[in-house]
Amino acid sequence: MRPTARRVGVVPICLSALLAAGAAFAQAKPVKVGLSSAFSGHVGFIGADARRGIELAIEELKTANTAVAYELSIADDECTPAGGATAFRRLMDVQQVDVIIGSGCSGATLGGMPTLMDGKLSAVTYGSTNPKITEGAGVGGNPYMWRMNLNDTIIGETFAAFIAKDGVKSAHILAVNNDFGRGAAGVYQALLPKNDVKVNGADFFSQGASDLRALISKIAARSPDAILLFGEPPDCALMARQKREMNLKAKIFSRGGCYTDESLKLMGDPRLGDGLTEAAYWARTPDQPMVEAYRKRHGDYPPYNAALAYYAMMTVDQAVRKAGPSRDGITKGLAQVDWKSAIGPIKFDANHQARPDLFMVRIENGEQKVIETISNAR
Amino acid sequence: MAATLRNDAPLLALLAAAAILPFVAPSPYYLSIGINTLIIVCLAVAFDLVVGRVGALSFAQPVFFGFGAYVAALIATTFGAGFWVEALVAAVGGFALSVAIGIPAFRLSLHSFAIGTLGFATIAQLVAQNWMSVTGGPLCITGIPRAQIGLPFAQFTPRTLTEQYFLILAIAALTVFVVRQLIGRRIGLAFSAVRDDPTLAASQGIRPLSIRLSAFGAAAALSAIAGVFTAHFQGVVCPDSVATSYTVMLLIVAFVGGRGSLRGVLAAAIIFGVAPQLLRVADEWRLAIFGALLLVTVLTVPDGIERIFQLIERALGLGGRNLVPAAIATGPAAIPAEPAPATTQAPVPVEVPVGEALPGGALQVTGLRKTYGGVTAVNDLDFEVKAGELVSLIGPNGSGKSTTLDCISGLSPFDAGTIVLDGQNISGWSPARLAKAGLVRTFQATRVYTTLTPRENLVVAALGRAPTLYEWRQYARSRGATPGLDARIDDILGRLGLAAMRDRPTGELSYGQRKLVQFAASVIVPPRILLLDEPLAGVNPTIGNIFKQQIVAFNRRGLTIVLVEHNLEVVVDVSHRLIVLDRGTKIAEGDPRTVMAQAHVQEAYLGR
Amino acid sequence: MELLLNQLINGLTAGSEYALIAAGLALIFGVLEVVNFAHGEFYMLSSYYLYLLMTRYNLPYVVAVPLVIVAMILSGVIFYYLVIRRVLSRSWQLQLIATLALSIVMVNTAIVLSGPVPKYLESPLNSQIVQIGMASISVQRLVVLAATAISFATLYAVLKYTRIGKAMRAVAQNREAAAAVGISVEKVGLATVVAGCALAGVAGALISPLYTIHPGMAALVIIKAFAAVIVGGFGNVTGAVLAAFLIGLLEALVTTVLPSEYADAFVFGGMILVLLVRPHGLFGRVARS
Amino acid sequence: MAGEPVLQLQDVHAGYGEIRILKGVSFAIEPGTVTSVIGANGAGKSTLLKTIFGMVQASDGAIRLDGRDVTGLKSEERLQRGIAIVPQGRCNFPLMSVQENLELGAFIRRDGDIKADIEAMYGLFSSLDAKRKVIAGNLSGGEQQMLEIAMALMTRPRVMLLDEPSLGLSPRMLDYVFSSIRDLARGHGTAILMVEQNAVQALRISDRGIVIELGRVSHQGSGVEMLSEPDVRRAYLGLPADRNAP
Repeated sequence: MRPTARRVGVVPICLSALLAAGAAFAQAKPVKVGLSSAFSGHVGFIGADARRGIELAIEELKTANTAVAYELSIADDECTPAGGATAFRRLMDVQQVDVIIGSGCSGATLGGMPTLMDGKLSAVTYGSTNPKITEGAGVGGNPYMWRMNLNDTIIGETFAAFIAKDGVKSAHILAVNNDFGRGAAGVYQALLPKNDVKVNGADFFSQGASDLRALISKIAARSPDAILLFGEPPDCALMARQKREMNLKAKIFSRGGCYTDESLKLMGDPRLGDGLTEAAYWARTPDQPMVEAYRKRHGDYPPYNAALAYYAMMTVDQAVRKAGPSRDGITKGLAQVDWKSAIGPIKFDANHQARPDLFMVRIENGEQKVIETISNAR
Repeated sequence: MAATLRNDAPLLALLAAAAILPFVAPSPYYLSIGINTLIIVCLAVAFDLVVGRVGALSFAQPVFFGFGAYVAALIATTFGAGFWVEALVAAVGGFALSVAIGIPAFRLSLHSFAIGTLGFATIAQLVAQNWMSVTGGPLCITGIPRAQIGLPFAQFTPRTLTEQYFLILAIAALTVFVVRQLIGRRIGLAFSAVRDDPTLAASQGIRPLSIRLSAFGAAAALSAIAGVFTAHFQGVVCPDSVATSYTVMLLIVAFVGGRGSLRGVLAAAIIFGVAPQLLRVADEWRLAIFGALLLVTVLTVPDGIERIFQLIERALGLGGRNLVPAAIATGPAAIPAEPAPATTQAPVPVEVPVGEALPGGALQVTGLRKTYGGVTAVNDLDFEVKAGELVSLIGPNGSGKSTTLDCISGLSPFDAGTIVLDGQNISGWSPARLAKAGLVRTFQATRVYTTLTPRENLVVAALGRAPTLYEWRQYARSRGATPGLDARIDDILGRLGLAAMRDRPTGELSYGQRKLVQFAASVIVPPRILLLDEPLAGVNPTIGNIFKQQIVAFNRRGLTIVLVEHNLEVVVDVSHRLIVLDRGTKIAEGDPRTVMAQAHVQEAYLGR
Repeated sequence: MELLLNQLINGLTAGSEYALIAAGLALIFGVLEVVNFAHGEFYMLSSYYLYLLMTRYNLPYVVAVPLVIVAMILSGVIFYYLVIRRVLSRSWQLQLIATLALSIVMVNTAIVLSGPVPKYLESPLNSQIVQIGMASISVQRLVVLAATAISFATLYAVLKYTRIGKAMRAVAQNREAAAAVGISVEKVGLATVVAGCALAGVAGALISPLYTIHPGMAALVIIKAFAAVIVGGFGNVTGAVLAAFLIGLLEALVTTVLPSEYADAFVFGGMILVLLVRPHGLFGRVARS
Repeated sequence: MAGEPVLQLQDVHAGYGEIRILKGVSFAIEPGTVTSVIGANGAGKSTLLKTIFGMVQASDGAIRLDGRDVTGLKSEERLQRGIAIVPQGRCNFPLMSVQENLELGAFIRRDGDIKADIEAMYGLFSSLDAKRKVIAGNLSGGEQQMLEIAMALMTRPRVMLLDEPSLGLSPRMLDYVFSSIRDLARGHGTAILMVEQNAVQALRISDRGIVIELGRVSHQGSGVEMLSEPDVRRAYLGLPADRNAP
């Protein structure tokens, strides 16, 4: 019975996709894509970066997918739950978008999620790391929320094994006190002991903290083999400089952007980062044409927010190709996406979680070097 | 009834307009702006109860909002007891939390109070951020279901945006209603009294802490209920909900609206709820423009929107209500001239006003000593005042007269000694307790409630003197007419020549007139013993004469009076007995003329 | 032992940062009774001045630093005439809102103009490390400590011995009396605001090379500076400076022995306790009224 | 005693914002004389002094010092030209010593005689001499009043404005302050314009009295005349209209 049912189900979907694609082509009405991210306040760069990535993708799609044109609208969600609810609502009802990319922040994504149900509108996040998003999406209850980026649990399993393999016997966790840092700390406190790495302790610092030296002094006194740093590029840069100042020997493993160009630039001397290893859900690998394209447009390598948003846009395009450009079509299309992107396969599971590749990046001579690309596909 | 309707008409019109919004809004997005605006309305109106009505700049308001949100989130995601239980737990818990924060915080001076509450708010945020097992920390509490509202006939779950909108509109209406009820009743007078002058309030029997806590607590409970709604509306509660950044918004709304002005705050809440959304067209400059607009507003219209309302009213000829009440409290001290003590004015009738003086008033002060900063202000002072006596304390500056009054009236703790009133040891009693026991004082630097009218000043004074239980029962009553009391108030104001001033803000009265209001407040409920601190200082002779006549008249009816006064002519004229202080000790005591004739008194006091 | 020495150094550096900001806050509050909520943003502003001078105009660090102080003095003048002078005779709550609004404007303008992405400036002193006992420390950190000490010595001498310093103290104690003896409250106000901004300038020019420069950099610092001003006794500059170092050391100590995320709770809990026991702060002076 | 007026007011109007307090005040005072301004609370007496000193700007009319118009000048400039004020209430620097207060009294001066003048003040007010190092906040009320007058004198004023110098003083202190004021005028040639609620005693030591009513001068004359003027006696002095009545 089951194969039949499936076959029966596929036909109308394909039909509607064809119809939808045809209709869109006939009207030449652009598909409206909304970006919800922070555009103001202290984390406003997240939105600005993502916008550039999406704009680049839309530009490229102009030639690649002639069936539809894309038009971008943005809304500022201020990285807060309330802001997320308002921004999603604004994109959905005022801008009347067909799909939302975002938010880049977990809090805003969580706040916006329930809104999606009202408009039967799908949203694809490219950077939120909170595991609760996956728990609540797909079979978790919300059929409209999708996550393209790896979450911390998936990354953690791979990274913990890698750290153990690197000869680390004891580690201390130093994390930013937000959803990302707290979530990551929880994951590694559970996973590292399973890989026979002892966790000496975990300390948290406030977002935007200017000085980590007091914390590093404390950690250094316990002389762990490694420090696991979960923070943003400025935090990494501080860590690198203060590590030099204090002549600290521990290896550094990081998540959150310590390997990025921005982080290296903030160190002053990029070689301060030498030896640092980061498990990244995006890295500059040679087989990604978007890197050079971005550099041509903006003069700089893309930040990971820009790159991930770029791939999120490409994923949306895949969904449109599958089932048409309407809200309904994109939702159905996302479920079918099975796309081999330059950062690995993108295919959403029952909880709407995709599993692209994980990149192990190490800083050598002040340069980032991808030492391993690990597939997470099951 | 008609008057109530007229006063409520603008509010009802606003409510009606708000109720229409879902049916005219071009898209649900505007409803979501409406919902966010209504949340701000709830918080701002409640906040103004604290900052505008009792004059305490609190940074802790978001704590209670966040508390309500977390309560709702925890209940809804664990055992799901429904909206009413959540609201009740949030309101009662918010109230209790506010009392726990308020009791220490209100011990601080008002500047420190602001920073102290900022400290509490920061700690609350740290708790929300780091108490992972309960709040989930930065990982938030997610998956909060829609509110389950049990109604008598059905279970209602607001799902659509319109239903959510009406729910928060109902909560906002409730908030405005509760706040209006509070300020429209006699407790509203007590709020103003405590804001204008907490020391005076305490010395009239009103406990500033209780009054402030009731405003603080009511605001906390109301904010917590708004928090319950927000938790269900957003479906997620994060430490941001407790963040002090909300306070910035609330402060801005309260001040741009005009503190203590409900309509101003409502208008500002609506403007600041909507404006940042409208400014979204300006994208990245949005917040900078928002700040710039705010700065320009504050610099050009410092009295806020309330001032604009007043100007419009004046232009329309509707200026019947009290204008500029808030400006008097904070603005430059510009006191309009008192009418010249016209030479044609008939002398004030000298009769004892209303009320029977209480019997008793015998005061014994033994071994009183007070030192501060190494200076001994009062040194082993003994004296006695018999019931019905009029005793004057005189002495050169710095001899300890005012300090003695401060010690007796409970304003200033003392190092040693006992004070006994009618056989009861009253040492260490609070000013409020003393006032309720019938020991009342006036102040040399005139103290009145400047934003209240003379009539209201006297109502507050009368309430404060009542037993606590009765006092609080009275607070629940309307502030309009006060049958029984009004006749007495009219009588005494008439006798003091203040009838025409009865319903003007006392801040508009001249210095001398305010001094008379202060006196009237001290005797509106006749005390057992009245301590007068330099009633004649700085007043013109006409008002000085009124004081002299009233002091004598009250004393003849049996009121015990202790008078501190420099005007020796008057002192010698009216007193039964003089007590002369010099450098904190008693140097002479007895019949006025005998005492004044003593050489060492003349030496110490008159320098001859 | 090494840990203790390290934490002492850390506490003192953090204390310097808080103290330079708190001193300006306390000065402006003490003399003009204005609570300047935008004060932290002047610290941010001076850091961006330094960034601009060193990257746009390629000036060496030692040349840029004095220019930053000059720029901050000019900024103080503008700030005074644009905002402070207009609210000087208003209620303290209104002053608070006005400076709060300015702070919103400054932070968000910085975000738009410079981008919210943090910047880093390499000071040549930052990469020179010296060994003190068992602790190693960058020369920049030592310069911060020394410059803080020099700043406060200068401030103290100005307040104590110069004509304008006396005038500042006079206005602080009794504004009307100051006007009566011919002290221009306007000029003293200007001098006070400029001095406060210059101190923030010292902080920005010297401390920012240790960390990173971003529009929100003052947010976490200013709140500690406020705590220092309160604990030190409103408007008492010396008290605020001492309290700032106390807070810096307390933080370093708490971080060492307890989970670091609760360090702030100790700072603010301590502040509330101090206020309850001594409502005028640790070093507040109360004249006999 | 007669001579050219040192201070002259001509139709002076002033107020705060929209509220007009002075509505056309004119009078003149001469060097070495004491003039008392009396009137009801809020009649505009304090505003009058502040307007003369420049703390409140006159909206209309002219104020002349030694014949020269000072109406548009700032307070500091008026102080330079010889108008000093002792405002109502405490007007010293409570945390500074008596010596420092006196030095600040000479804030606008840059000459070398300041030290000598301070010594002269200690001679004039001997109770301050023993308390040079005591902070002003710890002086008694009368001593503070003396200090404030001494501070005002440090500018060697031509005209000194005193707002309620007797406020809160005991009779003994009050006598002392009033006699000092009289001596200052006689001895130094300083013209003194003083606002007093304690009108009877003020007029007794005054050469002239001025009554301000609703922002205008309603009566003026010599101190003795004022004390016997029936209207003034009844309305402002609290005395029977007929000075011979019991």
